[in-house]
Parts: sequence; C-alpha cells; structure tokens
Amino acid sequence: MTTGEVLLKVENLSVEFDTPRGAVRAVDGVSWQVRAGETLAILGESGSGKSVSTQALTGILEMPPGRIVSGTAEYRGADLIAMTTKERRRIVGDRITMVFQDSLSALNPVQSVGTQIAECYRVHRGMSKRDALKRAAEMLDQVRIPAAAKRARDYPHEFSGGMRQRVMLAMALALDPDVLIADEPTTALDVTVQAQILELIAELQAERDMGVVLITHDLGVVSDVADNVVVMYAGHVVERASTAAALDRPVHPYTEGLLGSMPSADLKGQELPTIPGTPPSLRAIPSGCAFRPRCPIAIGDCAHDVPPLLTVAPGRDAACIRRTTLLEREAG
Amino acid sequence: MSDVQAVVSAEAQELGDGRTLSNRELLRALLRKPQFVLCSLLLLVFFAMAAVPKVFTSADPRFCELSKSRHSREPGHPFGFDIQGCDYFANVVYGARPSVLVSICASFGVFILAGTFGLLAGYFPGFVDALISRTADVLFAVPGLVVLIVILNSVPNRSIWIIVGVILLIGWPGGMRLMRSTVFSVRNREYVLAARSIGVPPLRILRKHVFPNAMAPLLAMTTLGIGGMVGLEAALTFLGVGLQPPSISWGSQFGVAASYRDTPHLFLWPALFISTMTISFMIIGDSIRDALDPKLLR
Amino acid sequence: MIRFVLRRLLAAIPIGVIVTLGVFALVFAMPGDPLRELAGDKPIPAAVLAAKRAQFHLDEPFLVQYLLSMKDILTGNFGTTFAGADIADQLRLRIPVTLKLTLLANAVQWTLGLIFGIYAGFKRNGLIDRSLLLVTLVLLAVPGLVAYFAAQFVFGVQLKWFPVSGVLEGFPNSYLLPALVIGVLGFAGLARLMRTSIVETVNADFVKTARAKGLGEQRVLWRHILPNALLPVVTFIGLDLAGMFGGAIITESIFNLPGLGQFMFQAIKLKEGGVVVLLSTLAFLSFIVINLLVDLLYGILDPRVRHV
Amino acid sequence: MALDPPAERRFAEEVGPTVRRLTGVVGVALGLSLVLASCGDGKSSGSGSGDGARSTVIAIAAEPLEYINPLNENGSPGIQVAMAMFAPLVTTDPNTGKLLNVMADSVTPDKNSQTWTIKLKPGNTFQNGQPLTAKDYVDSWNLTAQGSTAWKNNGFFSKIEGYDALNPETPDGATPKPTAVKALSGLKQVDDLTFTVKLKVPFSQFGLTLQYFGLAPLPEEVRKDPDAYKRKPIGNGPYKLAADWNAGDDIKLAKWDGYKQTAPDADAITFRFIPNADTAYNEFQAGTVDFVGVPSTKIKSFKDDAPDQWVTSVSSGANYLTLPAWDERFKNPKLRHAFSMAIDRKAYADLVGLAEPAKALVAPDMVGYRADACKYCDFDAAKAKQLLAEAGGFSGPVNINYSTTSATGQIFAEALGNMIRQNLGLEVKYTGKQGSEITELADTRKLDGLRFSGWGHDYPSIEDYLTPMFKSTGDANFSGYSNPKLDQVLAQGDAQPDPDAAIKLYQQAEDIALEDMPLIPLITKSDAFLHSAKIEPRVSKYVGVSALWATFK
Repeated sequence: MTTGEVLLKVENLSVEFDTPRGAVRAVDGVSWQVRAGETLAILGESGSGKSVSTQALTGILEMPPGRIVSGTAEYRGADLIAMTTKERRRIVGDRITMVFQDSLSALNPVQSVGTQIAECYRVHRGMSKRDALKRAAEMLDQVRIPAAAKRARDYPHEFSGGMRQRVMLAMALALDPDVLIADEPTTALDVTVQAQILELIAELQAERDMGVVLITHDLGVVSDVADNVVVMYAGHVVERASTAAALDRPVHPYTEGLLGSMPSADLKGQELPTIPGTPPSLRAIPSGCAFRPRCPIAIGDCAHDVPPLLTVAPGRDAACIRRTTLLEREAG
Repeated sequence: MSDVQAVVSAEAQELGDGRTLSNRELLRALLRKPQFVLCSLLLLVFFAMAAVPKVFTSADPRFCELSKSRHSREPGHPFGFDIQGCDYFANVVYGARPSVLVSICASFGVFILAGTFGLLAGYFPGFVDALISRTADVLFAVPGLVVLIVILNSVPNRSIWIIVGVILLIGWPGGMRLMRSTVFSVRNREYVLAARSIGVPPLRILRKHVFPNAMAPLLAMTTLGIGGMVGLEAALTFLGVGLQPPSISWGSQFGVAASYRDTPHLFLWPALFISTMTISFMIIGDSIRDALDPKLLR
Repeated sequence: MIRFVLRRLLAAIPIGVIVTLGVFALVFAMPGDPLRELAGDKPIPAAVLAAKRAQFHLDEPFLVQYLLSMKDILTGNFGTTFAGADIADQLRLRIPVTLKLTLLANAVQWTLGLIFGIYAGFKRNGLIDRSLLLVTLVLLAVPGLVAYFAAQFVFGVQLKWFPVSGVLEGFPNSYLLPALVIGVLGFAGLARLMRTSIVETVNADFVKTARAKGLGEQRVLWRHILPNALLPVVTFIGLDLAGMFGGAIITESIFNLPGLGQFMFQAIKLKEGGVVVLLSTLAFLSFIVINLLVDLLYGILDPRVRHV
Repeated sequence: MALDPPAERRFAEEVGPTVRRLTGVVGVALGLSLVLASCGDGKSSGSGSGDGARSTVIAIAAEPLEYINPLNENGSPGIQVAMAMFAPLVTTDPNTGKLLNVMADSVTPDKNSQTWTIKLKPGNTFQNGQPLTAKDYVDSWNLTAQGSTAWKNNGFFSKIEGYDALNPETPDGATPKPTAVKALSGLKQVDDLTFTVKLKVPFSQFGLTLQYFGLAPLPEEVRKDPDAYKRKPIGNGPYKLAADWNAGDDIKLAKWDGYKQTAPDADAITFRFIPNADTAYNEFQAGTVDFVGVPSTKIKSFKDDAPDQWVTSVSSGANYLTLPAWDERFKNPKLRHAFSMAIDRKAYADLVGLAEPAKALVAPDMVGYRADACKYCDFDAAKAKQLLAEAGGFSGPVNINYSTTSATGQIFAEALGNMIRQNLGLEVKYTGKQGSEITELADTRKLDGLRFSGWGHDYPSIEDYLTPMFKSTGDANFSGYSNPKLDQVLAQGDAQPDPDAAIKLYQQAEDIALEDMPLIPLITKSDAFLHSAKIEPRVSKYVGVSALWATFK
C-alpha cells in the first residue's frame, strides 16, 4: 500500500568542483522527486553527475572541493541543503539512507558488520550496546543472511560480494528509512546475485512503503525495477519519464542510443549498436547541447544554447531542441 | 636516513594503486607549482656548481694561506677562510660535487637496485622472491650505521664511490619492499595478463608493462630520500669514516667545523647548503608525489 | 597463532646465523691487530699479547672464533671485553640507558607526531597543516649533527635548562634533552605519515558510508577514520622500535650516554668481534621480536591480516 | 709520555701518535700528573662531587675504567686514578725537580748502578690495615713480570735479571704457559723493609724510574685473586674508594686517614669519564666539573670561554713528521731537507695552538738542547724547491697518514699537505686510519708515506730522544732509520762517564740525524687545562699540571 506522498524533491540542483584549473560544473540544474513506494532510477554514464547530485544533497560530498551552487532538496518540505549540518544529520542516516556500489570498500574493514549496523541504533536511537547489537543481528536476518547472529561478529572481508551488499542493505534499512538512495548497488555483482539483491530491495521497499532512488548506468536494471527514470548526461537531466514510457518511446537521442545499445533477444546475432564517441570530460563540455557531438540528429542550432528541459508530453520532459514534443520524435 | 626512508616509503605506498600519468602530463602539472620551479632552479644551481665550479668562483679552493686560518669574510672572500686559510666560498662551491654525486648516485643506485630486485621479487614469487626477501631481511636486521662504520674502516681508501657503494648495500632493502608490494598489485592487472597470454617473454613484460606502472612510489621515495644522503655523509665524517682530503664536500666541511663553535661561519655555510639542497629535493619529491596522487587529479 | 609465532621464529634462525656470521666476518676482515688497538700506541710485551690472544681465542681460525663467540652468546657466558670489562655488567648498565633514551625519544616523537599529524590530517590545508608541512620539511632537512650540537650548546651550556651530558641526574632529567632532539627530529616523519594516512583514509568509501549513516564528524573521525589511518603508522612505529637496540651512536656520543650505541662503536673501533656480534645478535633478536609483536598487534587492529 | 695529554685519548693523538714507553717512569709521572690532580670546587653543581667544600670533580675524556690495578695499567686514565689511590716509592719534587722519597726510605745503587737496594719507611700500611712490606713489592713485581699473567706493565721488568726466564720466547701466536720459575732472580727480599733489584746491565737512571705509579704494590689478598678486587682496589695512597664502584660509575674517592706522607688538599675527589672531549669541555662550561683538559678544537677559544680559569703546562717533548726509510723515493737527504724547509712551522704552530716551531730533534727544556741545531728547519720555499730539484724531484703523490681517532688529525695533515703541495709543487694525498693501525703499518715497514709522531722523554736527558728514535735498534725507531756512524757516536756517549762530554757526543749524534733527517722536527707544544674558580691546580715546570695536588682558594 502506498501513500504516494512526495518524500524527497530536488529542484534546480547545481554542484561545482573547484579544481586547480578552475571550477567544473558536475551537476547543472537537476530536478527530480521521489514518492513513497516509488522507485526512481537515475540513469547515466559515469561522470554524468548522477552520484554527485545525491551525495551533495545528503551532505556527504567532500566540500570543498565540491560546492552547491544552487538548488533545494526538500525532504517532506524541509530543505536539506539550507539546513545546518546538525539538523541534516537527524534526517540523513535516519530517514534517508544510502547504499553504495563497492561494498568491500564501503564497509569499515576494521569493525565487525554487527558493530557497524548497531552504530545506527546507538547514534540515532540511543540504544545500549547490547540492544543495538541484538537489533543488528535481527536486521541481518531480515536481509536473509544465514546464521545472522553469528555472522554479525564477522568482518566485511569475510563475506562474499552478495552477502556484503546485503549487509549494506541491512545497515541502510536498520532504521526503517523513508527514502533509500542506492548508488549502483549491484554493479559489482554477478547477474544472479544482482537479481537477488534487486528483488530483496523491492521486497523490503514494499514492506516499508519506502521511496527508492536507484542510481545506475544499467538500463536493464532500470527496466526491471524502476517506476520512473531520470536520464542524466554531462550534469544535465536530458529526459524524465515513467520507465515504461521511456523504454517504449525514448525522446532524447541519448536515451534512444542507450536503449539501442541494450542487448536484447531481437538483436540476436547482430552487432550491438553503440553510441559513437565518448562522454565529454567535465572540463571540456561542448557548448550548447553537451550531447551534440555524438548526436545523430544534431543541427547547427544545437551549439548555441543549452537546451532547456521541456515538457514534451504529459509526465514527460526532455532537453532536446529537435524534439520539443513527443510527436517530433516520429517526425525526426 | 632510515626514518626518512620509512616515512617516505609508507607515504609512497599509498600511491601503489594510483593511475599513471604520462610524462608530459606530469611535467605540466609540476611546472604549475611555483615551489617546484623554485626548487628545481636551486638544484640546477647546485648541479651547475658540481659540474663547473669554475663558473661560480675564480678562486682556487686549494690555494691556502695558513696565516688566514678561520678569518672571517673580507672583500673577494665572501665566506671568509676555512681552517687551512683557504677561500671558503671556493671550498663550498667545490664541495658541491662530492655532495651532489654522493646523494644522486646513492639515491639513483638505490632506485635501480631496489627497483630491479623489487621487480624480480614481486614478479617471480617462489625461489627468486624468497632469495631476495630473505637477503633483505638480513640487511634489515643489522643496524645500518654499524655496517657503514665497519666497512668504511676496513677499506684502504675511502672514495665517494666506496661510500656510495656501502650506502647502496644497506639502502636497497627498503625500496625493494616497496617495489615488491607495488609489483604485487600490478602483476595481475589485465594488461599484464594479456601480455603474458600472448607469450611476451617475462623480462619484456617486466620492462614494458610492470616497471612503468609500478615505479611511481619508489620514485617518490627516492626523491624524498636524496637529501638525507648529504646529512649521512656529514655524520660519517663525525664518526671518522667520512671522505678524506683532498676531497672537499659539504658533509666533511660541516663535520670538521662542528667543533669550532667560535667561528660559526665554518659550519653555517655548509649546513645552509646541505639544508637547502635537502629541502629542495624534498619539495620536489613532495610535488611529484602530489602530482601523482590520483585523488587530486579527479 | 602459536604456529604463526613458531614459524616466524624458526624462519629467523637462518637469518640470525647469516647476520651474525656476516657481522663477525666484517669485523674479522678489518685491518689491524685488535690487541694493538687496545694498547694504543704503546708497545706491549709479546708475552702479554700472546696471553691476551689466547684468552680471547684470537689465535684460532675464523670459523672457530665465530663458533666460540656464538657458544658464549648462546650459553649466556659473555666474558669480558679486551679492556677487561665484564660484558654482562656492561649490558646490565647499558641496556636500560638505551631503553630509557629510545623510549623517551619515541614517546616525544609519538606524542608530537600523532597530535600534529592527526590534527593536520583532519584540518587539511589549514594554517596548522601548512605550517606543519613546512616545519617538517625543515626538520627533515636539518642534519642530525647540527641539531645535537646546537641543542647541547644552547639548552645545556648557555641556558642551563638541561644537563649538558651524562646520566648523573638520572631518569628523566638526563635523558630529556637528547630525547627531545631525537623526538623532534623524528616527529616530522611520523607527523607527515600520520597526516598522509588520514588524508588517504578520509577519501575512503567507508567514510562516506559513515557520513551517510548520519554520524557526527567527531564520531566519523575517531571511530572510522583513525582506526584505519593508524594501520600504516603502526608499521612505521614498529620499524622504529625494532631498530632501537642498534643504539643511537651519534646521540650517545655527543651526550655521553653510556648506551649500547657507544658500546658498539667502541667495540668496532677495538675490533672486538665477540662484542660486536653479541650486540648485533641483541639488535637482531629485538628486531625479530618487536617485528613479531607488531605483526601480532597489527593482526588485532586489522582483522584482514589476522594470523591464526 | 709527557706529550700525552692525559686528559683524553683523542687529544693525545692529535698531532700524531705520541710514542710512550712503558719504562717511562719520569715521563709517565710527568704526563700523568698533568691530569691527575684537581681539586674540587664548591659549586660543582651537585653532580656528585663529594660533600664538603674541599672536593673536586675531575673530567677524564676517556671510556670509563674497567678496573683499578696500577700494575696492569699503562694508559693515562688508569694511572691518573692510581696516582690518587697508590703511593710510589719516590717522586719528583715539583719545586726543585729533585727526587723525593715517598714509600722508600732510601734507594741506593751499588758502585756501577747495577744492583739497587730499596729500603722502605716503616709504619706504612695498605688501606686494609695490613703493613706494607718489602715482600709486597717483590711479590707484586714478580706477579707482573710473569708473562702469563698478561699485565701491561710486564715490560718494565725486562731490565731486571731473570726476566727472560719468566717470559720464554713463544712461537708466534702461541699461548704463553705459566713458567716453572715464578720469581725474578734479580729481585731479592732482604728483610721486612728492604729488597734489592739486580739489573741485567748497569743503568744509572733506574732510581728515577721508580716513581712510576705502575710499580705500585698490591696487598696479599689482592695478589691471590686480582680479579675479585678489580672494582675494589686496596691501595697505599692518600685516597680510597668512598663508595661502591660499579661499572660505568664515577670513581668517588675520599681521603684515607691512614696515609702518613704529605697528602693533597682535597677531602674528596670524583673522577668522571666523558669519552667525547668536546662534551667534557661543555660540562666544564656548564659548571659540573672542576677540571678538564682543553680539547684541540678549543685551543683557540678556551681563554675566552674561561677567563682566569685556565692553566697551561710547560711543554716538553717534540712532534715530528716521520719519513719512511724503507721507501726508496725518500732516500735522498736533500729531498728530506726540501720537505723540511717547505714547512712554515710558525703558521703550523699557530694552527695547532699553544705550540712553538721546533728547531732541534730534542725538547727545548733538555740539557744539551741547541736552538740552532737544525739547519733545515727554517721556512724557505725557494730553497726547498731548489733542494727538491737537486734531489731529482719526487715521483708520485705524497701520501700523508693521519689518525681518524683524533678530531684534528685530518686538519693538521691537510695543513702540512697544503704546504708541501704549494711550496714544492708536489701532488698530495691523504689516508685517514685509526692511530694504532698506522703504528702497526709503520712497525712492519708497510706504511706508505708520511706520518705524524711525537716523543716524550722517560727521563730528562737528550739521550732518551736519540737512542729510542734514531739508534738502529731503538725501540721507537718507527722510521726504520739506520746509520752505523750515529750508533757508534751514541755508544761512545753512553760510555762517557763525564756528563758534559757525554752531551757533546750526543749532540754530534743529533747533528748526524739532522743531516739524514729521518724525522722532520715540527713543533713543541703545551697543553691547556681549565679549572673552576675554587681550585688552583699545581703547575710545575718539572712535573706539569696537577689537579690532584691543586690548592683550594
């Protein structure tokens, strides 16, 4: 059962990095929102700014060199960015939690996993050590780790990749958060384990009516679990749609390209099409539309201005001057 | 020396998994740092002193009038006179050569030795590794200064090459360990595996694939350690096993002058030159380290 | 764990043999007659020389001399030096001196190094951090000799804050000045290492995780960053400690501390192979034992390298 | 040994190894007394000088002693301590230079000075209360003369009849076995207080040699088990151990009531061992010791560092540059003269400090010294070059050996090297080695090039310079020099009963040696000592500077 309440709403978020060669804008005017029970996928290649945006709003981005230039990120109406660190800490880690990609390096190697999970209870709930550890073991059990009570005393390197990711999940879900931000949670895992983890997330999400922000570069993952998808390219949101709609009829040529390069049964035996070229370095983003150099339908005007994110159909936005309406896609 | 080495190796260790820069990128990054440029210039001056001392002073460092022993400066003799009544400026200038040679040769030699042994030990586990590592253990376990003193006391003629040789003997194990651990992390990378699978001979793999990708930490350690060598040379003179005259070096100048407190210029100048050179090398080492640090490249 | 310790100790035996044999050979190969060294420039009657030579087995072949020395060492029957000093007495006298000096110096070094290193690492690029980098560079560049002589003259002779030399005022007074100098010179390295290590650790993913858990900065620092950042530092400190029985030859000489370093230097000058080998063995044993302890400690600190 | 500044070994070697002779009774006494006596000062900073005002802390720049046994001690640190704890048979009057009896009541030679009768004063005892008898001397000396005892003063007794029976020739390297004979046949106890010494050959100076502290008697209990007493010596002198003495400790002495002869002023004396001479000097400046020898590096500055608190010894002895007679390149006397005249002795003496250019082969305070003896000792670069040319030049670099044990060895070597290089146009190289290694190489005639040497007389006669260093069989003839004519003149001098006539002959020998010049005279030098304001060390032109005999202000 889902209430559909908007839990986290990001508006016009821009993040820059100060480098020795001047400021670099990694996230530029990004907006999205996630509702209770919804899974929002943020899709993009590495360097597209998808992780930076979530790290910035949760305050775990190294600042400096990072810097939030503009934007708001409201959790139930309270702007996380404008808050003091102290206030934010009451929400991040409690109501909004995160899971990272590389669970081996994301877990503290010198603490037992039980201790690490228990720390959430100790810090946010003020529990005694013993109670916290007991809850931690229960949590491990909930993420289907066998012999959880015993394994709570083990250290991260003693778990397999999949098990470790479950530990991460247990830690993130320990306090029953409203929003789970999962940053490439399955990238390092092999396909079967990946499926198990995604399934687990979906299950737990359903139990808790939780909003999930799933950051990934894998369109397959998106198609499997996401309700809505935000596509990012070079720091910009280039397309925003429901997953079904985006997969069915992508508007932005980049989304289109991604979709085209996804292996599928139809294309069996053929060479997989790819998007020509490589993503731009953040230091040298092309003028106008950043995707222009790789875009099959680029025209001269694309070089002039950064294309705004326009509504091309109800619930569908895209940033492409060639396709300001959904219909133009067919035409173009 | 050992302290510096240990720190540096530990500092450099962190670079092990760093990505490698192309040489030109590295140079460009370095040239942007004013302190790097300044120190490089200073070092160039020292190197020039070592190579062509005549350019810096017209005085003959070995023309001495004992009657001027330890006189302070006078026109034409900006640093005054040394104990023998020789022009001290000329002596300090000429002293650059052994000091620079010892520090550079010893450091470079340690780099080569440690690099080679480290490569071999890291790339050929088993007998080769055991042989090299156990030898290093032996050298680690003996206090280095003791070996230095004993050997330098035994040789008939203490030239800079002997001193360099002994430093090499006791200096390589530290660098070897660092190199070995870096090689461990590199030897199973894709490009190495690829090269191996297509049958590239091991030595070529080492030369073309492993070494270039594993040498950065050792290089940083070496640059940071160069300066300590000059200080070491001074200590040897204090212990009576330093360079012998007519060799002129900052270390022996300082070592000899340390007891003559009433004429401070005798130890101030060489100490200043030693320290300046040491700091220059360290800052350059630091800069290289920073430039290689992947965290700052992002 | 016991197996690990045993294996390490067993592996140390051949190394110990090579170390002692090598050191003994080096001393043996030094030119000059050891007993003449003892006599200075004075002629000594042939009969006296011969008697001494026999007493110290100097008339035996190299290998026999070595084996006799090792036998003496292993049976704890150290005998006397050429000059007649009871070696066991000397060790009883000198080991505490060296221990006090190195421990005090290390305490200074660790305290300063850890405090400044941690602070600078946490407040990266701040004023303290930048000053620290500069100061440590300078310290690392100052030749030890300069520092020792200068400190003795300024603080001992001129200001009279510390005893000039010797151990008459006992612990800690007599050891303060040399320990401070060693400690301050050594702190530079430790502080830089600590700082680097923290800087490296701060960027680790698990620190992000900790932040994402909503932990306070202090908790992140002390509970997550520091325990990990200390690991390489432990290794460094271990190496430092392991070398301490080598003694600080130069410091001990300048500050007239009758420690193992001076004993060793003296023995080398007198070509006393037996003493040199004994001291080398001590240094070697402490090296092995301390390394082992550090490895065991490391195993406790870092579950990834636990030695079972 | 006078040359050997007792204060520290490094110091001793700084101009070059000074050759000291075991038998050097007078010499030892001279040298050692320099150091010995200092008395303390009240403000000696609580660092362990005894209590009370009349106490002294004397710094000895040497490794701490391992035992106190005068008979097994020939280094100045050990003899210095022995001088406070043991009393000699005779001593030199510091004011008149005459011989004074201490333990001896009389020392009488027979007609030809071959058999000497020594009578002891009655009533003297050891510090354990046991009376001091002739037997103690005879037994102590016999024990030392026995080669297998391996005590360092064994060599002293080689002049006494029967020595060879106790020290049979052993094949090289073999261990001497205790001999069946246990006593010197020349040593006879006559009664409780009298014994006689019969020498192998007549020796008129034997009485002088008896002031050597290395001849002290040991009481019976010590003789039985010397090792058991090495840290608790029982002496017969003015001071005894004030407290237990353990390895590495200061040696603390207190006045011994039982001493019946004239004793020094101090109530308590502490000997402190500080191996690094510069450190010892610093200690003095910090006020923790009362008496210290000035290390060579401070010769130029000590007068400013401690105004009114220094004394210098009257110099005696001489320093030389020794040329190797075994090297053909140095054979030509003209070449040797060229080297000598290339040296600016004045500048060199200034560099060394407290030194004077040498003008003869013997010390200036000897009877028979001639300031104009050396015709080739004036600095004249042009003449030197000319002589070198006449000698046919010199091939290869000139190697100068210096002792690395000394802080200044290298500096002094460079100074001379610079002169030889600049004034003769020769290439010079340097070899730093430990002092003893140089001596050994010279001894075995393997040393390449020049070395420094020094000599202090054992008894005040120019004969004691010429015989040991220049006679073909001289025991300190490290240059390998041999000239039958000189040997012959020396022998004539030895046989000449009239002292003045003998000196004439010895001077002839000196002239021969100067013409051949196996050693180039360099300088004669003094030593300096610092003392705290409270004490005034005794300075004697006969026995040098003594801290033990200092007076309190």
